[in-house]
Order: sequence, then structure tokens, then C-alpha cells
Amino acid sequence: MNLVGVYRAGSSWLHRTPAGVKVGALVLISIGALLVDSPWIAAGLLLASLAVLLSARVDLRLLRRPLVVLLLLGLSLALFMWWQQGAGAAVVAVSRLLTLALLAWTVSMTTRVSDMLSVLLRVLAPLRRVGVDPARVGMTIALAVRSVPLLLATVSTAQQARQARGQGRSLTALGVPVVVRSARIADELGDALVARGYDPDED
Amino acid sequence: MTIRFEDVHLEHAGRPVLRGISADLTEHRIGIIGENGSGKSSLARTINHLHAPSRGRVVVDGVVAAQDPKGVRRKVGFLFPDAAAQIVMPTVREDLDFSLRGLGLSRDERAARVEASMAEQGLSAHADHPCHLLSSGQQQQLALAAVLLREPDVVVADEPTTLLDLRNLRAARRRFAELRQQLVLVTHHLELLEDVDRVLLVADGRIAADGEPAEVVARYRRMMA
Amino acid sequence: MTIRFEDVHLEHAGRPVLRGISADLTEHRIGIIGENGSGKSSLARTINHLHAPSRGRVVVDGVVAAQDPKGVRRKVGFLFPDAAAQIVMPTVREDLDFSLRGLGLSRDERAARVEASMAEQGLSAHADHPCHLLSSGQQQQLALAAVLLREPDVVVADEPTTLLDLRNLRAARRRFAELRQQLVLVTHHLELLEDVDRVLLVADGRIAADGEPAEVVARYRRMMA
Amino acid sequence: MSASPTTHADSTAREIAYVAVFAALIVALTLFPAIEIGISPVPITLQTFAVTLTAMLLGPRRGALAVLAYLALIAIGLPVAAGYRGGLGVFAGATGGYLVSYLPAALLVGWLAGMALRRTRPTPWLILAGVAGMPVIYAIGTGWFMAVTGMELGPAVAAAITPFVVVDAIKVALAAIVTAGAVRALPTLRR
Ligand SMILES: Nc1ncnc2c1ncn2[C@@H]1O[C@H](COP(=O)(O)OP(=O)(O)OP(=O)(O)O)[C@@H](O)[C@H]1O
Ligand SMILES: Nc1ncnc2c1ncn2[C@@H]1O[C@H](COP(=O)(O)OP(=O)(O)OP(=O)(O)O)[C@@H](O)[C@H]1O
Ligand SMILES: O=C(O)CCCC[C@@H]1SC[C@@H]2NC(=O)N[C@@H]21
Ligand SMILES: [Mg+2]
Ligand SMILES: [Mg+2]
Repeated sequence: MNLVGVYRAGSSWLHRTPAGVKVGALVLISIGALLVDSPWIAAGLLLASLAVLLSARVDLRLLRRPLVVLLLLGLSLALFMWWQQGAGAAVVAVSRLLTLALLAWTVSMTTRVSDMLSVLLRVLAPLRRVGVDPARVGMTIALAVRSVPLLLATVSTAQQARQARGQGRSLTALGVPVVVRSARIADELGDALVARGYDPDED
Repeated sequence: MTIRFEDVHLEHAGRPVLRGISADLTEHRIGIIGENGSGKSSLARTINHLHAPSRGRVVVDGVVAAQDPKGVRRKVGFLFPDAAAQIVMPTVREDLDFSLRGLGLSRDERAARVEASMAEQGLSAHADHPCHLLSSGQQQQLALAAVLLREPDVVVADEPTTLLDLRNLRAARRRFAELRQQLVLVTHHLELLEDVDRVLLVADGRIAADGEPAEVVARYRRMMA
Repeated sequence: MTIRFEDVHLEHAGRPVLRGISADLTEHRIGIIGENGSGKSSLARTINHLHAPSRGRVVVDGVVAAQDPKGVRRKVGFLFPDAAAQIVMPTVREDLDFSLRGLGLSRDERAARVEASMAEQGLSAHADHPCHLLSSGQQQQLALAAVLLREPDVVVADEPTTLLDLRNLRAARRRFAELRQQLVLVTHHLELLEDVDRVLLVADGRIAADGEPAEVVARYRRMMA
Repeated sequence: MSASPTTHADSTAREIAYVAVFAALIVALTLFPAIEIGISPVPITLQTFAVTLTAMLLGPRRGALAVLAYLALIAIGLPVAAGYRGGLGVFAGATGGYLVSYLPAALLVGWLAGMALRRTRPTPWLILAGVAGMPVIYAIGTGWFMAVTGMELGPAVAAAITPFVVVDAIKVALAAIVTAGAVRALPTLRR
């Protein structure tokens, strides 16, 4: 499962909020969450972010698997922190972890990637003076987002092929086809950029 | 050899893709056709348990796929649409040898079988060539050779003839026709179905027609009109 | 519109792939056929200077490809074998908008053209969908729409119909037949050549036959026998 | 099919495509299985494998750019860090140092791998190149971990290094083997 490019059009207040506000709030809240060391406040923050996620009225089925992975991560963090620093610290650490994840999911489910990119471009604009070309950065990131589903499919096809050949565990049997396919996808994508008139030196 | 689908259901990301497929495949050669996205590849992949049905089961020659995936994969060889996806080793010889791993053969025995297979497929001259510099037709040949080396009882081929020229298409067709194994062939190349004994038409995750190739293909053509 | 090949030679990794191709393509629709590895794709890719000839040159409507690659790419739209591979942006709307970059259009003008194109192709309902969720037929449609948005004078399509079902194949064929642009179509689907005005047969990097579709296809069939 | 580069702008466009696709490969391998182990707040991921592989295949420049693009994806809020987390906050978290450390690690590994690949039998040298990246990752990762959690060096090492050394060494070795295989399978890969 993949939470990249999961944006679906919607009409909740979160969909209407400008991308810059959401991304900025994500930064501020997540840094705020790190400064909190009261278990009560941390837990409150977690509940608040859960409420925010639910208010986006998005398809929650997409989150099933990520949630399982995240909760496992939270569980081992809780045990570790409890053992190391006691229950209060465990609550803070786990709430922090979950808050960050839930808010990031909310942002990516209610914001177009292109809108996130325009925010990034604005933030990077000052770096133009030190030789960073924001347009090129934006292009690279958009292409990476586009490529994620292609690469997830590549990995899963290679995994199936290795199983079909009766070698379910060999990592070379997974790695070599994945790399070869990735290189081919990169070549094809480069061809497409060139053929479609992309010029990295303009914009 | 019997491939039995018993009320097979399958979902991808919560969306039903197969909605109750039941059939007994006993013929030597079976074709599967249907529109893009109808579920052909998904169905083919349940045969060797690359996909696990959410309901129902697949039984190959008495072996329940879900209970013994390794067992069915010994019986069933699988060809993917893109031959490059199933070539795992750097050179032709190594890739063929890879198929013989884990079968308890001696080094010499393996080498001998690989040589024989290359000779049979006309790949000997390319033994030490990087696989991905071979032509599409040759890669397709290599993929089939690698599958046959494991001596499966059934070969499932998912659109194995895309991008082939007339000569390679004809050669592939001949190779499939000569196969002594049972063959399940998913394809959009309708002329390949002249060689099969039975055709299943898949539509929206169900079997919409099943029978004589000529009849089922005609039905498909009408459906697509 | 004239596409002129003047003694075009091309090497890949030191190996000759095109060995002196000369032709003037002036017809509305031109087909290119030939065996796997004969050089069809390589030839097509010299038209918009994806490959640089090692000798000779390609001139499109008076523009020398090697001297003004951007210029020929404004004139020539290119469709690749795998439609999914030429979709470069995450969603349908963004991908179409990408085509309009660098043409000096205003934001609103771009948005309007993208909307119009989506409406025309029946893709409006998918505007904000991630491209990988489109069906293969829709991806093919999107790829063509993205090319046409730049209003090229020529469309070069390299096997654009692989993996399509009968209905999508027919729809693609209709779309190509209705194209007012000049079309250069590389294909193994010989039935698509019924719609073209002239066919080139490429063999081993040279033009082996050139003329009436029916004749050239017959020649190809004999060659492949 | 890699085409002959025709102009400078074209090769830049192609380089961007490589960087983006391998950034996406790092994402795909990170999301693949973020496995939980015993009792540590740091997950086992295939990131170290993916970053090492990318650096070896693409070299220091493009390899580091791919890592940078991956970090940018996290930064803009896409949930592609381990455990499907995302946003700048991830960098401020306990495992943020690991993410940042991938950058110098990719530069070092990519550079060493370039030399390894010129040998006739590159695999052992590639393994060494990969292993050389591990101290970089651990040093930055653990330092950061201590700063964020306020833990002492001893327990921090027990939480952030000890559980991973063996698995990471295996992952790095596998990346080396895959690289050697891939370069033989596709000789045009590393120009
Ligand atoms: N891994 C996956 N995740 C989500 N959906 C999937 C996945 N694989 C297939 N699907 C969906 O399942 C449906 C059936 O797909 P399948 O590949 O079986 O069709 P098909 O009949 O083989 O089509 P084609 O002729 O295009 O090969 C399609 O709607 C497809 O989008
Ligand atoms: N990037 C490349 N590097 C090295 N060799 C190449 C490259 N691209 C093509 N070739 C070789 O050039 C020759 C012509 O290839 P090309 O792709 O033009 O053939 P084609 O006629 O399009 O074949 P097909 O019908 O299989 O698509 C082949 O031998 C191929 O292996
Ligand atoms: O938050 C993240 O995404 C970073 C996770 C870092 C995991 C570290 S990297 C080194 C070590 N090896 C592992 O497999 N996991 C840890
Ligand atoms: Mg299919
Ligand atoms: Mg071709």
C-alpha cells in the first residue's frame, strides 16, 4: 500500500485550506509536539490530530495497512521507553510518533502534490542565489512522486517472478530484475521528458 | 492434469476483481481472453498462488494452491508478459542454471541440462551474453526455456507474445503448440487461439463464456463491437 | 509536411543499427514495419532527435533535427510503446499541463486548454486521479492527448497499441485514422496498415521495400516465412 | 533503451529522470516491509539497502541527489519514511539523524563503489565500500538520537546501533552483490 498520490478531490475544510497553511501547520505542530513533555498534553495533541484526520472525510480504508505498521512501531517504542524512562515518557513518545504520522497522512490525502510543490518552490526561491534551481527541484520531485507506483509495481512483479520460479527467498533474484526494470523506467522517463519538449534550462 | 477453480473470489485494494470463478480445466490447451482489466491476469496468478483468493480455492492436480504454494509452483511454470521481469541472472547460462537450484541436482548434472536446453532453443551462441542485451524474441525464448527446465506439468503464459515480429510470433506459436505440458494461455492475439482446445472469456471478474474457441472468440468480438 | 532522411547512419555501442536510410516522407500516413531489431524504433527516434545520427541528417519541414532539436520537437509529437512510460506527472491534469510548459501561455490559457482536452477525450472525470489508476486504454488516450495539446504537425507513434484489447485497439485505430496531423506509425499490428498511404519495410538498418501498403506487407510476409 | 545523449539539455533531463526514479525506488523499498524488531524504538528498514544500492549504481553525484530527493519527499509531508511517517517533523524526531546521514553515506559509498567497479572481481570491494558507509550512518544517527531522546551514550548505542549492525552488514553485502549482478546484466547501466 502506498500513501503517495492518494489525493482525492473532496470538499472538507481541509481540502479548501491552502497547501501552504497545511504544510506550515504540519511543521509547526510537529516541532511543538517535540517540545511537549507532559503526557497529558501529548495525548491531547494526539486526540486532536485524530479528530482532524476524521474531519477530512477521506476514504479511511486506504489507511488500514499503514495503521497496522504504525501501531506495531508505536508498541515497540512504548515498551522501550517504558523500560528506559517510565510510563509518562512512553506516552509522550508514542503520542508524538502517532501525531506526526496522522497529520502527515491528513495533509497528503487532502492536498494535491502540485500544490505541495508550489509551496516548496516558494520556500526554495531564496536558494536560487546559491545555484539551486527550484524549478528543477520541483520537476525531480514530481517525477519521483509519479514513479513511486511504477516502482512499487516493479518490486511486486519481481517478487512474484521470483516466487513463480521457485526461489522465494533469493535476494539477487529480487534485486537484479528490480534494478534492470528501474533503469529501463528511468530511460523511458528521460526519453519522454525530452520528446515532450522539456528543457531543464528554461522555466 | 486438472486445474480446478472453486468459486474463486479476489480483491485488489478492497475492490472485487474476481467474483466467483468456477471451472475445471482438463484440456491440453486452454485460452483465456477478455477486455483490459477484466481479471485475466489476476485469474492466471491464482493458479500458482501469486495471488491468494479471498474466498474459494484453486486446486492443481489435487494440490490446494493456498495450502502448498511451493508444491503448486513446482507443478506450474509461469510466463510473465514482460520476459525481462522474470530474468534474474546476468547471463543466459546463469539464468537457466538458476532454475535448477534447490532441486538437489549435482553441479555436472545441472551444467549438462543447461547446455541441452540452450542447444534446443538455439541460445548456445549467447550462453555468456548479458540477458538484457538480447532481442525481445530471444528474451521470450529464454524465459520459456527457464520455465521448462524445471519440468513443470502446466505452463501458464500471460500475454507472452507482445512486441514480437511475425517470425518470432510464429516461432512462439509453434513452441506453444509443441508443448507437451498442459498450457493456459492468456492473450489478446486471437489468432493464437486457433491452436487451443477450449477458451474462457472473462468479463468483469466472471466467466462470461466457456467452450469451443471459434464460438467464444466470436462472442468476444460481438461483445467488443 | 516533409520528413526527409538523408543517408542516415546510426550506431549503438559501436554497432551499426541504421546503415544509410534515405527517403522523403510526404504522405499523410506512413507505416514502418520490419523484424525485431531491424532498426524501426531507432529510425523513428531520429525524427525528433532522440538519437543523433552518426552520419547523414534528418530534416523535418526544413528544420535540421541535429541543429535545432527543440524546433523539431515542437513540430513532432512522439508516442512510445508503453503509454504509462510517457506519463511524467502524478495526475491527469498535471500531466496534460506539463505539455503546455515553455510555450509562453498564461496560466488561465493553459488551464482552459487542459480542460478542453480532457473534455474532448472524456477524461474530465479523472482530472485529479493518479495516472497509474487509469486503465491501459485510458493511459493510451492520455498519452495521445498530451501529445496533441502541443499542436504538433507530425505524430510519430512507436507500437502504440501493444497490450490493448479489441475495443481499445479499435478506438486507438480510429483515433489515428482521424488525426489531421501527418502520422508515422511503427507497428507489428499489420491490420493497422490498411489505413496508411505508404509503408516502409526496414531490414537490417536499411529500407528493403517502400511503397503501396498491400505490396510491402506481402513482401514482409514472404520475408518472414 | 538508453539513447545516445544528444545535447546538454537532453542529458540533464535524463539525469533528472534517473535521480527521480531511484528516489522512488528508495521509497518503494522503504515501504516494502518496515519490520518491527524486539525492543528498540528504531525500526529495521530496507533504507540502508536501498541507499547503498542507489549510491553504488548511480555514483556519488546522482546517488546523493536521489537521496536528497527522497528526503525532500518526506519533508513536503508525503508519508514515505519508515512506518509511513512524513513531514519535516520526522527529521526532528529520534530517527531523523539516520535520514540525514544517508546523504554523506551515499557520497562516500558512491565514490568508493566507482573504484570497486573498475576491478575485475568487484564484489568484495563493493562490500567494503558499502561497509564504509555504516559508521557514517551510525555516528550521525546515534548522535541525533541522543540529542532528541536525552539518552546516555551506553543505552543509546544499545538502542540505535547494536540491534542493527549484523542486519545492516548483510543488507550492505546484498546491495553489493545485486550491484555486481545488475552491472553485468546491463553493462550500459553505469556510464
Ligand atoms: N496490484 C493491484 N492493485 C490494485 N488493483 C489491481 C492490481 N492488479 C490489478 N488490479 C486491478 O484489477 C483489475 C483486473 O486486472 P487484471 O490485470 O487481472 O486484468 P487483465 O484482464 O489481465 O487486463 P489486461 O488485458 O489489461 O492485462 C483491474 O481493474 C486492475 O486495475
Ligand atoms: N540503447 C541501445 N544500446 C545498444 N543497442 C541498442 C540500443 N537500442 C537499440 N539497440 C540495438 O539496435 C538494433 C535496432 O534496435 P531497434 O529498437 O531500432 O529495433 P526495432 O526494429 O524497433 O525492433 P523491435 O521490433 O523489437 O521494436 C537492435 O539490434 C538493438 O538491440
Ligand atoms: O524514520 C526513518 O525513516 C529512519 C529509520 C532509520 C532506521 C535505521 S537506519 C540504520 C539502522 N538499520 C535499520 O535497519 N534501521 C536503522
Ligand atoms: Mg493482464
Ligand atoms: Mg522497436
